[in-house]
Amino acid sequence: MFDDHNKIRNEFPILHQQVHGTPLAYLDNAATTQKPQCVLDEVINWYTRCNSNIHRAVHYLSQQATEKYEHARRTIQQFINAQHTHEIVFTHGTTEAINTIAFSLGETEIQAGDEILVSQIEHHANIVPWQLMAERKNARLKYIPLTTRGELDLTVLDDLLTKKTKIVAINHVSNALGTINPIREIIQKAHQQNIPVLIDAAQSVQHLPIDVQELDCEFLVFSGHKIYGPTGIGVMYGKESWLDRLPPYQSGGDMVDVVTMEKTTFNELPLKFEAGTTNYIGAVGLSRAVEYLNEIGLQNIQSHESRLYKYTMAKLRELENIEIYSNATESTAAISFNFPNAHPSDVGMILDKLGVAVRTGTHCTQPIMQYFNISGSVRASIAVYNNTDDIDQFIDALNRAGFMLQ
Amino acid sequence: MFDDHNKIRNEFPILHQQVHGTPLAYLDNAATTQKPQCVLDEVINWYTRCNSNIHRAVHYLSQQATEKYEHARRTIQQFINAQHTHEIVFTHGTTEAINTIAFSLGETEIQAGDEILVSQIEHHANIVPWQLMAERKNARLKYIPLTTRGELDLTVLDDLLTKKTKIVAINHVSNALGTINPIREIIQKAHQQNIPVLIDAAQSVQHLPIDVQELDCEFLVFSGHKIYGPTGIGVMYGKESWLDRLPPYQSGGDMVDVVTMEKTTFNELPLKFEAGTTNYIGAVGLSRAVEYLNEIGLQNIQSHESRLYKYTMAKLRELENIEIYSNATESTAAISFNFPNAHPSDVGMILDKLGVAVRTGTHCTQPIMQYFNISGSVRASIAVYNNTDDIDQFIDALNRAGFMLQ
Amino acid sequence: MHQKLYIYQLQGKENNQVKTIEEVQQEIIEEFSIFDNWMDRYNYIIDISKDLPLIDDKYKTKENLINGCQSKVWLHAHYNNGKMQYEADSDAIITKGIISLLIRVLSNRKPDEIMNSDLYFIDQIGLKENLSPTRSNGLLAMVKQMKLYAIAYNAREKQASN
Amino acid sequence: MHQKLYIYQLQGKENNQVKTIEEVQQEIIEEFSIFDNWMDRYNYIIDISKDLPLIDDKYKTKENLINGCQSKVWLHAHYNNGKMQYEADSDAIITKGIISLLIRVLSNRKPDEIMNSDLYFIDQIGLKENLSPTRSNGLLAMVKQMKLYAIAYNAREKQASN
Ligand SMILES: Cc1ncc(COP(=O)(O)O)c(C=O)c1O
Ligand SMILES: Cc1ncc(COP(=O)(O)O)c(C=O)c1O
Repeated sequence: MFDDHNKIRNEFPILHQQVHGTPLAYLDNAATTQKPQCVLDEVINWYTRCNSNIHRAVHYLSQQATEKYEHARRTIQQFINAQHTHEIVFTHGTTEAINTIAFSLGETEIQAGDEILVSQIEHHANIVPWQLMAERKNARLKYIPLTTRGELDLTVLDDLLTKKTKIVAINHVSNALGTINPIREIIQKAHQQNIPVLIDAAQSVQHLPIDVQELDCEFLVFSGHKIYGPTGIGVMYGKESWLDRLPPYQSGGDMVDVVTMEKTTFNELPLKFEAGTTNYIGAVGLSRAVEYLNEIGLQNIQSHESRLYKYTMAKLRELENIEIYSNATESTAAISFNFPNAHPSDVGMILDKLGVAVRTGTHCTQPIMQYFNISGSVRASIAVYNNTDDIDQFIDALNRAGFMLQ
Repeated sequence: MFDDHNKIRNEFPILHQQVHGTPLAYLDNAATTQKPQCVLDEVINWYTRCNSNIHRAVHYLSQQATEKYEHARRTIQQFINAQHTHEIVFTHGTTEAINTIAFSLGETEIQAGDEILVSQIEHHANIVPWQLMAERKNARLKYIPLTTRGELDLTVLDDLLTKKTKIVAINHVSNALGTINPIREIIQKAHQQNIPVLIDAAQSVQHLPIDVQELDCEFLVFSGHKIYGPTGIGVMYGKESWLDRLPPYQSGGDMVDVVTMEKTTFNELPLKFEAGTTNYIGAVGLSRAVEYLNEIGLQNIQSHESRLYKYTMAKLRELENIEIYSNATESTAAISFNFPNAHPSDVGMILDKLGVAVRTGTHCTQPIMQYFNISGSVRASIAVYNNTDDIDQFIDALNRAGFMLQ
Repeated sequence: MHQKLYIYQLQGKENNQVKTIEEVQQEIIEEFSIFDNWMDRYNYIIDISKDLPLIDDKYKTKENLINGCQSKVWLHAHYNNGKMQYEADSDAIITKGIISLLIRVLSNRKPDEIMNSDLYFIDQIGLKENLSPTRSNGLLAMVKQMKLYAIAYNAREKQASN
Repeated sequence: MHQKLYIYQLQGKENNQVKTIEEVQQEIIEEFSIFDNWMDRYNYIIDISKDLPLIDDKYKTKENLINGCQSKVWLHAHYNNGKMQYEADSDAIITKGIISLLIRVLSNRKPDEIMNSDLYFIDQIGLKENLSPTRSNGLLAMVKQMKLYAIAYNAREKQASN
């Protein structure tokens, strides 16, 4: 918990504005988070003092930029407690990271008839790359189904994990429902059959402490922009043995060793997976964001957010005539709901005019919407800087919207 | 030409610093360019006022962010004179753009035995993705060879373009040698046989005016960070008919239409090729950089740089005992050379201590180094903010290095 | 207040035949000028959407569906006595209200009037973002489709008269 | 000035057998403290590199090559009378000069001394960036390799004495 939550809120300049003449209540954090001033300062500082393309150059600016970039890698390593620095690959986001693993695994590990296991609660980024790879390789995509509470139905997991399963890819926290999935149990069951597991942590690293060695997952991926960092940067963690084993995905500068017109050999980890000029300033900004989280403490964040989440849920449940889809026992940060007779986009448009930013639609999780048989939902999602004022404004606005639309 | 070149120089805060106690002469512009204050301001402005994930949301911030992003797309469209806005795809850089085209083309257009034509003067980013795709598809990679002047040998082009050639991929300006390649002639010859052409413009958009309709190339790609924009953003232009025809590369959010667990259909152009959260702030920064170039005028840039290039070349030629590899009739911005008895990295290290930032090594163009039978070279490359003081400092430093190392 | 406006609006509709696109747009802008906040404006839009049956269910077919990302929009057009008639609907009520405004402006007019119309009222009453290409509610696609129908019938007419 | 220093340095080398790693490092730091600018420091490093033949050509084999991105570094190690002997070379002259300093500090010592050594002199004489993992000149890999040889011979020794 925070003694002085306003201090945190004041770090985020964008929050202190009016939209449509009302104070902004930004509750679209699962889509992207705002950036603290220290991250913006760091980005500008590096552009202004030390911008230079990294690796391979002997001059001062490049040397400084390279060291800062590699320092950013170490910051991420420590943040998720990876064993080796070179197990941290910078990508441009979660989507690119999952595409990388899906492609590379597909090239060398997947035979026709093999199976890939995802779940019905995934973001499209953790469905479509597997679908396309499965199509290319004549493999099959299977999924752990949802229950009406918005939880994964693990009773069928044993049946779904077969000798042909070559990877399990699951998100830690659902962006649409906020459900915290039982990844420990899934990893354990998969490992009993020697199946590697990818954790999509795009919605969890900013809310829960993560320790990849303790989780023992083979891969873990997330996006910088959802964890208070810049756009265009993300992280792909992979166990050394797996990253060594997989072929590269994108190719170009920096990821090669010897290139002749006839044949190319590749660089060592992590560069093998970092083709071309990386978003090195983005990496520096992301590492500053992670340092900021470390400074305020992930435990503190967790307890603040958990209190706010409960507060929001309690207030929402008081509303008449609301349908809440986020009913999992373990959940955090994001809540999906509808007024049964109102289209979510109508609710979103009215909330917007009342200063409340929520997301409406399918949240890139159409299979979840199909499961609940709805065309979309309204989603409110919180971050460390939100407070009960935001929630009160949101609930007031919902009351008005509900009244107008009924 | 510029009436007051200092005004331009003053826009770039990073240049006004000392390294190792000497003023900085930044001549590593082919690796990455510095950013004018207006680009940095724009980036911070959007993070501070309007950051929000784009597309699909009805709230104010997201609407503003989306409009700004789509405006950035139009700015790029006009900059290279593309016919349609949706022919502009934002990628994370040149490397990703080429990987996208190589993969997508490979999936649907390449049969075993087909040929891909590149050249010996390419950056690794325009060699390795084709090599790997050719390997996957049992196709052949052929190349237009170099001549001792550092030019492409077009006398063999007719023989190299066969019925099996499915694409020609060539850079406009060589990052290692500064050679301006005869892309008009190459495009024309390829089109005579209905072969599409990809132009790697990573080293030309910042120096020469580009008109994709006049060039008539099928694809053209470049990186934001080399044209005074932020890191982590780039552009892939493709003719509508080709972008429509090719299957998507990366997949995930935003690029899909309908997703079920069984099957996915894709969004329209350009979103089909923009999977996941794009670097939308990067796109805004890049479009501000392009506006900046428009403000000062590409013609002015060209004549300033061309004068400075000639000045540099003349001064270099006066040095004793120097071997210059950049001897093409048409060239710009980058010059590669060695002192025959000195290792380029030794030269680079001494130059560095004298405040001069040049690049040494293979410049991600090992085939060029193999052709000249050298382990690497020293490369100086200029940008709009360089002046004759930079060049004089560079030549002085070279004199000292040459003396010390002989 | 709503009641009064509603009647005003219906009167407007009756006079539609004689009023130009220009005039109807001015009329709507005037109507909306009464509201000084968004909730009233939306309440009015919602009212409009509720009271006007916009499309016969039999026309809510897949062919007539304009797929927006979030809300569905159906558009049915027919040509009668030299004039375009439009019917439309949406599953989102604010979208539906805006549709009813668009139809009030464009329906029952000659194709060439529609083809050349500039729908500035949307901007002036503060609903501009709803017709932005970045807002995937199907409205922009609907307006485009309305104009395309007008172009098509216009061409047919010309051909017939040649 | 160079001449004087060079003799000083050779004397240092002769005394190597009795001096500790610590002492040789201090000695080098003192030598470099005379220079107040980079050009003199580099001139000195270049001098060192020229005058000392570092490796016999027959050891410049592919196996002994430590591939840095830009410059090549060869390292040959052997074990003699309980002490490690290192020979090395590079095609880049400044790298070669730094190598000669590293060999002066580490060669002709017992494996466990080498294994546990902390080569702070590199930092103190301002050459730190040359041993940074981000500088691909092969030097860092060379130091690592030198220590690995020491560990290997140390383990063999222990096994032999068990
Ligand atoms: C000609 C050329 N092509 C491609 C690239 C790769 O660009 P990026 O590293 O920004 O992806 C470069 C950059 O060095 C280049 O100079
Ligand atoms: C669970 C989950 N996975 C993946 C993604 C994709 O992340 P990005 O768009 O940053 O690549 C998101 C973001 O919406 C997400 O919430």
